Amino acid sequence: MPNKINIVQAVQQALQNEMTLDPAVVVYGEDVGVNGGVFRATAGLQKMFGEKRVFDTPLAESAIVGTAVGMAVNGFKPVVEIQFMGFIYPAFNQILSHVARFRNRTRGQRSLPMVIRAPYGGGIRALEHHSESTEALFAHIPGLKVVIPSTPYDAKGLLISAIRDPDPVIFLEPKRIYRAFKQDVPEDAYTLPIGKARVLQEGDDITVVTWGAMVSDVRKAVSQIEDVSAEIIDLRTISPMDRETIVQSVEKTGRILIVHEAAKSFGAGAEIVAVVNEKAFLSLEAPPTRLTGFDTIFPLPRGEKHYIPSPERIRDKIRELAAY
Amino acid sequence: MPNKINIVQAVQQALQNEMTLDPAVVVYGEDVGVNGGVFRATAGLQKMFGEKRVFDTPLAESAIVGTAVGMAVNGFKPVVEIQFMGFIYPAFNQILSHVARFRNRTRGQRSLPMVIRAPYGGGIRALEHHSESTEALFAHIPGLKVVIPSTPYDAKGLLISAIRDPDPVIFLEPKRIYRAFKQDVPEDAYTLPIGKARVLQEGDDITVVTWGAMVSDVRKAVSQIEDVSAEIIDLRTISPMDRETIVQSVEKTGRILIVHEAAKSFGAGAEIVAVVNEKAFLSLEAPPTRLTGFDTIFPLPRGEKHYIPSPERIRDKIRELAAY
Amino acid sequence: MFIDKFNPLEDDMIQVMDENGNIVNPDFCPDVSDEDILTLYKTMRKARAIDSIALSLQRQGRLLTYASNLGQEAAQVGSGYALKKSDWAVPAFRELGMWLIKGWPVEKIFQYWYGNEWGSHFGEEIRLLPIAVPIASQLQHAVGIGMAARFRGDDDVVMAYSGEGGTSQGDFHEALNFAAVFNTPNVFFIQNNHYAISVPLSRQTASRNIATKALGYGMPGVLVDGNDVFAVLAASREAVQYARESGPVLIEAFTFRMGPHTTSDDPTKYRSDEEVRLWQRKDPIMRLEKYLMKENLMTEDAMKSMTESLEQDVMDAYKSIEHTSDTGIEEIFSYHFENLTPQLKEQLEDYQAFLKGASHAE
Amino acid sequence: MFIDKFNPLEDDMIQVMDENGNIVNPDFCPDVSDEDILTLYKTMRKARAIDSIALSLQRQGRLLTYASNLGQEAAQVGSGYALKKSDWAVPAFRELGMWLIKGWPVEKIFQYWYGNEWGSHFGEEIRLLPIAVPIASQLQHAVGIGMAARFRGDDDVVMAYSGEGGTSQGDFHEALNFAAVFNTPNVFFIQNNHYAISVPLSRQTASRNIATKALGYGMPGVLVDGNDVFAVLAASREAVQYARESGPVLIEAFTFRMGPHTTSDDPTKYRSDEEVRLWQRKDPIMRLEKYLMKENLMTEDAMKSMTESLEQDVMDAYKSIEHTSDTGIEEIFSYHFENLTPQLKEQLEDYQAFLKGASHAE
Ligand SMILES: Cc1ncc(C[n+]2csc(CCOP(=O)(O)OP(=O)(O)O)c2C)c(N)n1
Ligand SMILES: Cc1ncc(C[n+]2csc(CCOP(=O)(O)OP(=O)(O)O)c2C)c(N)n1
Ligand SMILES: [Mg+2]
Ligand SMILES: [Mg+2]
Repeated sequence: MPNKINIVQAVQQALQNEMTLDPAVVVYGEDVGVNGGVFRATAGLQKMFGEKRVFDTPLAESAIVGTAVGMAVNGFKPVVEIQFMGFIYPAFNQILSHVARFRNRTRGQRSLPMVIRAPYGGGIRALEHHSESTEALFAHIPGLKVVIPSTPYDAKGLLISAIRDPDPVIFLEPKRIYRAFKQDVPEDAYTLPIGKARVLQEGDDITVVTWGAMVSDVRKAVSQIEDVSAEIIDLRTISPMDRETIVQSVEKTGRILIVHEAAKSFGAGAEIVAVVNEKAFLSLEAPPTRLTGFDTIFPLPRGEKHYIPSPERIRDKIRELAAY
Repeated sequence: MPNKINIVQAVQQALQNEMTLDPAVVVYGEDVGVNGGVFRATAGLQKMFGEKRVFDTPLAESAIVGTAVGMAVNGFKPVVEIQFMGFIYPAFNQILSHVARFRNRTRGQRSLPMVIRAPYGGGIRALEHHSESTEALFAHIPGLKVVIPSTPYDAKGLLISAIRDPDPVIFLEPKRIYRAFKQDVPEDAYTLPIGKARVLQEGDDITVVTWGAMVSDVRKAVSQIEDVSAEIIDLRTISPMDRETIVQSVEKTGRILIVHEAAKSFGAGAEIVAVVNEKAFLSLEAPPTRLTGFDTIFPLPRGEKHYIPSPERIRDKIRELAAY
Repeated sequence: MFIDKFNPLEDDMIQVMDENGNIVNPDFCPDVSDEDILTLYKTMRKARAIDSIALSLQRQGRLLTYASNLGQEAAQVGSGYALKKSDWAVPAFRELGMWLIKGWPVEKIFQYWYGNEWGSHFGEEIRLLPIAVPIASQLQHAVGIGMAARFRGDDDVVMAYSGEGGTSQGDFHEALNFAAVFNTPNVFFIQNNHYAISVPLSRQTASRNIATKALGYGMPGVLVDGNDVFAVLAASREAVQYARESGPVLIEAFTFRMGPHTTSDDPTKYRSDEEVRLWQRKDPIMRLEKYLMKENLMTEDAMKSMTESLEQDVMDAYKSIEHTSDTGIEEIFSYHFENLTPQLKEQLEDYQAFLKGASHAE
Repeated sequence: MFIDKFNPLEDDMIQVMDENGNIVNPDFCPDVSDEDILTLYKTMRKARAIDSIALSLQRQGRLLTYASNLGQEAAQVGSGYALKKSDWAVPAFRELGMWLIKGWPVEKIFQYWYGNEWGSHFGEEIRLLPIAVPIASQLQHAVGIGMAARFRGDDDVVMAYSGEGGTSQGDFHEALNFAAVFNTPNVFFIQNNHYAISVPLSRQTASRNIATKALGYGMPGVLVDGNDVFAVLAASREAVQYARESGPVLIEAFTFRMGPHTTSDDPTKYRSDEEVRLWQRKDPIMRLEKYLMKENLMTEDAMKSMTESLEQDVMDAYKSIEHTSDTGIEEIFSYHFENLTPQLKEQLEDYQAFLKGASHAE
């Protein structure tokens, strides 16, 4: 029987699979219980597993994350939802000061098997604070892993890996493509390695590294170019970054374009440029380049189309770089 | 009469000067009033200006910053202190969601002339959370300026500029060198431009970019090398970054080393590498390189000496790069 | 004053007018002229007109996500009406009735919900902050405004809003604590509409009521029937006076969100029709209309035609902005700092160059 | 139980033993054997021995910044003594007496304050979290542990600590609210020592007392004399029982920090000798000693020699770690994730290579 599902269903299925397999897994956050999540990522779970394992909380992100630290210390594996990435910042202190630090603080005595899920990214014509991409903030914090899937298959496999990981994982879901397409995905639980990028398409002239919802846009852009052979890498894990896959590709192509939705300066793209310089300097035939969101606040809907790099801009930039 | 002061005194003097000149300036935070600040950066101010302009608050960083937003809206220019940068994270939501956004949100109607001061950086044998450098987190947030002085003269001039700036500034003070040395500094108020780096020493073979307490270490390292002519740039403003000064230097030297105390990955060094690639790719004769803190939590005192790049490591790295 | 005598651990909710429009508690009735009453009514009606037009526009795809105020008009209008022009109001995002009182122009309100930042640019003289989306964060701004007023010796009061969901946030706590410690002229007006999206009051707090939360800060807390515009006005006026003269106050307005959380929400997932019907009987506008008719202040016909003309005005306001252009490219960049940084300038120019190239290419 | 009858808005602080060691409130006196009393005393003494040795070591440069507990021993020991071994304790950073009761080894405590992470590695079976520096953040962990216990059906209680300064943080509020909503087995034990570094209680809150803050969450709040070990133990035992059977409780222990905030602090900058002297008369250890002598449980000589032998033990514990090596390089990297990431591995190796080169070069 085929199991054709979209990304948000893949998230739901991963949670369901793991909750079935492991009684230590609990899911909580705002509106995740009775309502099944504002994006329906937790739909049906409370009915299936009861109110002790899937529940709504008061409206307080710091406590959602802070209590998850305690639940993880005391034997559970919490998977908490932050309703939108824009609302994760009240929990920033808990994340940076505790989630990321318990293992090191106790010299390995207490690790925190927990996952913080949040939908992220723009393009859904939403109110302020509902469109941002700030993966770089979390990637810079020692002690955290940051994962971003771009397909239903990856979403499910990576989320299950995140839940099984003995250490905390920030799991960011590209909400713009939550329902964009379906994929046939194994119904049972399976894992995908955290920390491994995926080469989506091989190519010789230029490496394009991207993640999340931008993967689709990059594919579209590349499909519009015939005379350039582009290698597309879906990073999948922002931190720890799979430098090897990127470097190998650049050693072959000599050129790299990084495409992300987040603001440009001090974004994750900069780290990739730095890595490529450190590891593949002599292979570079053109300046490693970023095509990203602006260094601006994400515009409200009537301006948002300008913010996210369009397939046309990506295409032009690939051409420009290939011709360098 | 000479006015020979150290960095923490320069901060105090800047506050005193501006409070004298502008009745809208107020100073508050934890222990800044009666006690004069745990580092004495606000010593004497409450006596001078009274309890309405210099005062202690309850222990709540989010409210310290959040109320400053309101005070700025209602005609004041608050300069608030966060006792250590490690305790700024409870205020992260207010900073990212409001401090950085009021001007844009209201299309210029309401700007926020406010400064958030915090001592930052390691090397003072302190408890956990008292040693971190996370300037990159703030630099990535659209709508914020991030300033870091490295000398008494710069501390005073830049802090006065920050206070006079109609927009919010995050002002990070390198506490390791708060009292490391004195400089003769004008007693009256003066400003230095935010967004401008300073070339500390000209050189031809390699550019070394650094900031904060690392400036002293870089100078020491460079002074130990005779055969390499290094140009030292003190960045002073992390964001918006003075790309021009960096790029001009690299066009001359062809080599760049970035030295910072913060964790390496996704740190401010990466942005500089990216900028140099974008603007001076053809001048590069060696891979732009970072020498930084590890991607680890800052160790407690008995391990901290390993974390901050020592003058010896800097020296070796400069030699290595120069010989590339 | 009754406000600082109210004991939220014991006293019942204050009500002036019952569900049938009878004045049941004349002692608490605010001192209002007929004109005041008509203004209150008209503003509540206008809020409802905006809501109903916004909902239908949204369904037609002519407006984005919208948060309706249905059922909360008395709480919003009654509280806003207690303020002077020079007093500040600091909203969350569901205070339409108050916005109208404070003077946020209807077309600007539509512009905001249509996704344009200019909606929040409405002139310094309107002492109203823009909508704050991150729940409860705005309460701290309100306290800062109050600190500024107090330190400068201004006479202004700051009325800040939050839902009952917002009272669970740390920022709520810190704001009230700062207000009490600095004795600021703040009123915290909590619209307890019983739900935070799908999460019911019982999952939000275990306290007897929201008003009780004031006790932990050493400030008065009072509970009023939020669907009774007279009770809300009376309590708000007292609170404003108390704030002006003495210090901060918390008001809980007991009300109900009769519509969905926003246009993206399906409330049947988490609450019963029964519960909604129960509250429909307490509808604040119906209640006031009964009173108006009993007191011969307005006829049913007059009410009907007022509603129609309000709807016309509202539709006109919407139309005046419907076809204003989308956000311009420069606008995206120009309001981050007083001046464009070199980075912003470069990114703007690059993008403009791309657009120029693209338009040539077509 | 008296704990859920206590009205913090009206009732006075609970005291069992007065400043002269007289039992003034036998009804509240906890059920303790002579052995219990001697254990309480010895632990308080031990805490004071550690403090005094730590301070002198610090002055000699043999220890880093240190936070003394002087004057708060009854609050710490009395509360900790109410816990079973399987109950959890979640500290802030000034709970030395409790740490000793829970079994944090003295040499580990010294290791911590000497700046080595291994100090916080003390075995899973000791149900104590490490020190949490960011004020009030630990309260949420305590509630999470309580949620876990409750959902699993465990019988364990969680005692969480904070100073009165910590009650101003948003995390305090959210933690207590979650605890009440999920009805967790949590006791929040607030050591109100009147100062948060230099900031006095009056600048921290305008509420009548800290115990009152419980009302806003719908949980009992009780105020006890924190320098009276019997009162603290009685209240803590009741609170622990209440938490185990019913739900969360807040205890305010009224006490005083007789020393500086930490060894970096100069309290003469912000408080008078007069105030300190006043509290010295209430010293919890002196008070218990008076009781012990009155009851003929211990002679002055016995107390003296106990103190001396405790100081010897403490000094030995310190010496056992004083010369343990500094943090090894690999240790800095090895405890971030179960396995080293490639980045961490590379950085470690690079650094090791540098050190090797450097040592060759020398
Ligand atoms: C910090 C934060 N977390 C989550 C959200 C998403 N959210 C928007 S409104 C809302 C519920 C608000 O409830 P309440 O305060 O009772 O106000 P109401 O919607 O009932 O007017 C939530 C959870 C948000 N806007 N901000
Ligand atoms: C979030 C945060 N802000 C500031 C500090 C700095 N700091 C350390 S202890 C302290 C005072 C704590 O006061 P209180 O909670 O009363 O505990 P006490 O020191 O009196 O035991 C402060 C401000 C901190 N550790 N964490
Ligand atoms: Mg609500
Ligand atoms: Mg204290």
